[in-house]
Amino acid sequence: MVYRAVRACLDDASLTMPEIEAVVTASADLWDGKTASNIAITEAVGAVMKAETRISGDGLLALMHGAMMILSGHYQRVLVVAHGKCSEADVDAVSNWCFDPVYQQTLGVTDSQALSLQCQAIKMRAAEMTGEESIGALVRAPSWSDSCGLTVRQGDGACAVVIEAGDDGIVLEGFGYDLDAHYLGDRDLSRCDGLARAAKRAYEMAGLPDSQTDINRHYWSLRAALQLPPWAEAIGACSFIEGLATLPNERHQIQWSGLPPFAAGMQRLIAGVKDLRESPGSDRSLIHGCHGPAGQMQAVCLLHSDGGPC
Amino acid sequence: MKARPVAIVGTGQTRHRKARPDVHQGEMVQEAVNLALLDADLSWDDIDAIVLTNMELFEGRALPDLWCSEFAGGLGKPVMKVATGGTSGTSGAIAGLLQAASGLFDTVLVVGWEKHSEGSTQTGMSLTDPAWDRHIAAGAIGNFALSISQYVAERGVTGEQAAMVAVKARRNGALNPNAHVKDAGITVEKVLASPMLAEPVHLLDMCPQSDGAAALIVVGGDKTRRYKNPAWFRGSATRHDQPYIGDHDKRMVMMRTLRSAAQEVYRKVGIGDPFKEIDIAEIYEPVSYAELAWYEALGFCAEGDAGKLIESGATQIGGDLPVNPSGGVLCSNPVGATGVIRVAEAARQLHLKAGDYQVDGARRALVSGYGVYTWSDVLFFSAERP
Amino acid sequence: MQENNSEYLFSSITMDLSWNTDVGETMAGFFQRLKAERRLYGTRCSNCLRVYLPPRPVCGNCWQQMNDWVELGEQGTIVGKTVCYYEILDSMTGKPRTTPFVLGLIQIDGADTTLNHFVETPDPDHVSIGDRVETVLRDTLQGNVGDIVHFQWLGPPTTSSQGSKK
Amino acid sequence: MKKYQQLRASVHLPFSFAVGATASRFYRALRDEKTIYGTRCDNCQRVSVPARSFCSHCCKTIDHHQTGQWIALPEYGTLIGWCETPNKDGFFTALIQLEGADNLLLHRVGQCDAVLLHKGLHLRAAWKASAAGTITDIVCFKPERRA
Repeated sequence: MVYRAVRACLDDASLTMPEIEAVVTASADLWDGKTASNIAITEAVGAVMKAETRISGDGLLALMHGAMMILSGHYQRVLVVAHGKCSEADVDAVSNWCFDPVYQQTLGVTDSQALSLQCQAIKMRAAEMTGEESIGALVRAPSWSDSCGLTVRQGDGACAVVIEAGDDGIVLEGFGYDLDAHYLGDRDLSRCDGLARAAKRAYEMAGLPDSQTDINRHYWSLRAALQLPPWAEAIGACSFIEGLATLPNERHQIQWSGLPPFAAGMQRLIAGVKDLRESPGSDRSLIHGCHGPAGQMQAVCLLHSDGGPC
Repeated sequence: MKARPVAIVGTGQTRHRKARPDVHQGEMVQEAVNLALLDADLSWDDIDAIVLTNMELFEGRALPDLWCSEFAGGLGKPVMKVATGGTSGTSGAIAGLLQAASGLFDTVLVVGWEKHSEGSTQTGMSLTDPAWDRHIAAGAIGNFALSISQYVAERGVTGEQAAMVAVKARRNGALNPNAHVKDAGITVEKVLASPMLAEPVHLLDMCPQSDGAAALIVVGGDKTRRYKNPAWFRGSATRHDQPYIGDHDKRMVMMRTLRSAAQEVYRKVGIGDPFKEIDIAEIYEPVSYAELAWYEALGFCAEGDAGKLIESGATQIGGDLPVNPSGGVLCSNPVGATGVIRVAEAARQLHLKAGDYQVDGARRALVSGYGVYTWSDVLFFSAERP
Repeated sequence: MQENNSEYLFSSITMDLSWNTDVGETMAGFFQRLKAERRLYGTRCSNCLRVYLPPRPVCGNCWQQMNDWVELGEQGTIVGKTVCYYEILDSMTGKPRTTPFVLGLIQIDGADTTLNHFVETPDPDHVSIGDRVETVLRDTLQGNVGDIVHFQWLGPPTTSSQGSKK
Repeated sequence: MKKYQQLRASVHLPFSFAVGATASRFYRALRDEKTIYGTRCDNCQRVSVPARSFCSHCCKTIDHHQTGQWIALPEYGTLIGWCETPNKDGFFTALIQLEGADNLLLHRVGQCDAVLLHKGLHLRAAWKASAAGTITDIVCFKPERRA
């Protein structure tokens, strides 16, 4: 699976494996059921006798690390690969092992419970701000159910991207990542401060004002559609109330049909790159990735295309 | 693009021990971070980004950074976790150094930890390929011994020569307050008389399993100015290899990853004769025999001369090229932190802060990291600004 | 409230997790051939001609997909060995293995890579590098790696037992 | 659909995690005194429950020996959030506001009808008869009538 993704990526970039200097992979041991889950894919990603490092977390973090390797001047061209196979593991049971063993894990908390608490907090915030009791009356998308918002399925998949130094074509002009509090009771789950900080860093790096006027499309990796209004608020795209009423739309895209854990952000990035390639003029997209219970870790990338060939 | 110079200016380590019941994983991380901040005379606010490193299954955690980052001051900061098996610590250090060199961050904290006492490492290790390896899993020691048998057959090193490595390590460890295993009175006879684990490896030839954490502070740009003896990062190289033990022809003899990574680093920093031009080395030797094999792969001696090199005493403190003056992995081994400790000990030598095991005139230091799958990292630091 | 430093508490949690791992087409092909023919097969890289056992889809040295299957011999040569005295649980039975036991790196005739596996012998101390071994399969094959029980020690090589080493 | 060969791989690994001195003290109080303690950060004055050794907002250590920073909290509070589907054991994972704490306690609610659950519901801790020094010494929080 991973080999096929890498092969397709190199073919797309018209490169051969010896032209790749270093590899960054993203995966998580417990989700793969292996100690050091990058061992199993060393051959598939072409890392034999090559520099490889693994970021445990969403693929966007690996991409950012790859970008920093290039910015450091020590490497010129880096292959970034992320994979996740949800079908092999009981991902919800595994997620319980994310919670600290001191206070939270023994209560049996899982990812889906954290998501459920988060969606409820968002609904309560909406109800308080508008006086409307039923979320159905507030939101735009008719498919959002009253219980938890539509949740995005998790699936299997691998993604690969090659990045290199340069100013032409599609440029990664800014990125940021951030970690929010771990204990669920320490966070206001109806907001996303971590995402706000991550986005601020990305805007600063790209030299953009905090306003959203220049960004044409947003590629979200969400677990539930209800996360979109507060998260869009966090990146400064709209107010929470506006988000409830207008999202998702053409500028804010959700991938409904299945996101592999840890490859989700990269999958969104590739979707963003494909759209930028087809767009005629100057164009800018925001890519979002996250991992951890209720989106504890947040990542934002800004892509810019001057409309030239890639 | 020219690399921005970066240096390690602070290090912190816990006292590595068999078990630390008084702290949870996060609190142990914090201990090391606090010491590193103190060493670099910085506060928590000065940290721009954090790299964490450890092994998830040894620890019994999924994505342990989600929990432990907060204790490293990571709330509201950019945090990443690097995990590459045995090389996790050195790979994490490389990641932190490159992130600082990218210019995006001025001050990067790298912290690695492991609490072996809480779980079962040998079983965790055997969670390899379920289709093949797991059924024949005999733990790390058996696999090491297999490779060692090839190395011994090829090079003719003796049990006494290997025991000398263990003696050197434990005597050095006795000088290091952080070391887990220390034994100033150890002898070659005692090593050879310790229980046989897997021929020819005796108990005292092996590294321990420890609880411990280690932290580094990397700075770049103007931030480096206020430090008197920064450990400047000169270059690094990483090599991974095929996953099955049998994929490598005589893997410990050849050790193609370490050989190739070292050559790349020597080329980058312009080293012709490593034995003469390096002042101190902190290398990752999980078992005494490995140190001998690594001498050859790192070019410290000609092939087949490793036994003579340890006999000569040149790699002891006070010798021409002291190797692992801190006591090395044979004295302390909290896996996720072990590579970070190697880097920290090399940096301390250049900071001239190594106390009783300070190597006189230490200006150029080599670090190596090693993973059971024969992965290798090599890093080079110097007292001279690049 | 009294402080008692000596009393540290622990949170005891057992990890009970399962995964359904897809073995992939190459490994599945190996097990199917083993079950059907009672023979080991390796995959060969069309670029460097290296024969891999265990077989796998990609040659890491050449980063090339491998589609050629190569029939391997029933015997092999010990290229590395150790006698283990430490206790370890046998993952097949869940019980500790009797010590001492012999581990070997075994190069099966026709393969370029080696396997680490148990060597069955009446006298562990007499096993040396260069000795010959024979593959012992379980009576009723199930199509997984447990089908290879161990390797039986045959002794130093003789001209007749040298097999079809290329 | 083509059938692919799968292997069932399981782990059964026992772990014993040190909770550390601060949480040990918290759990001993839970076990021996049936009291829930929070800790106050000297710097931001925020009271966090369960007790912490470190204020991650201020990056300041909270010394577990300093009794002044330990705040006994009431065993009752109000329901803020809960999972709509119950756990295997019939409880609902919940976030609870204890009076005097600046954060929410993650625990579970139960021993009641699910339809009763609403924001602001008064809750009280239901203690286990034989306490062992773990978070589940409080079985759950259950609704109570309060003046």
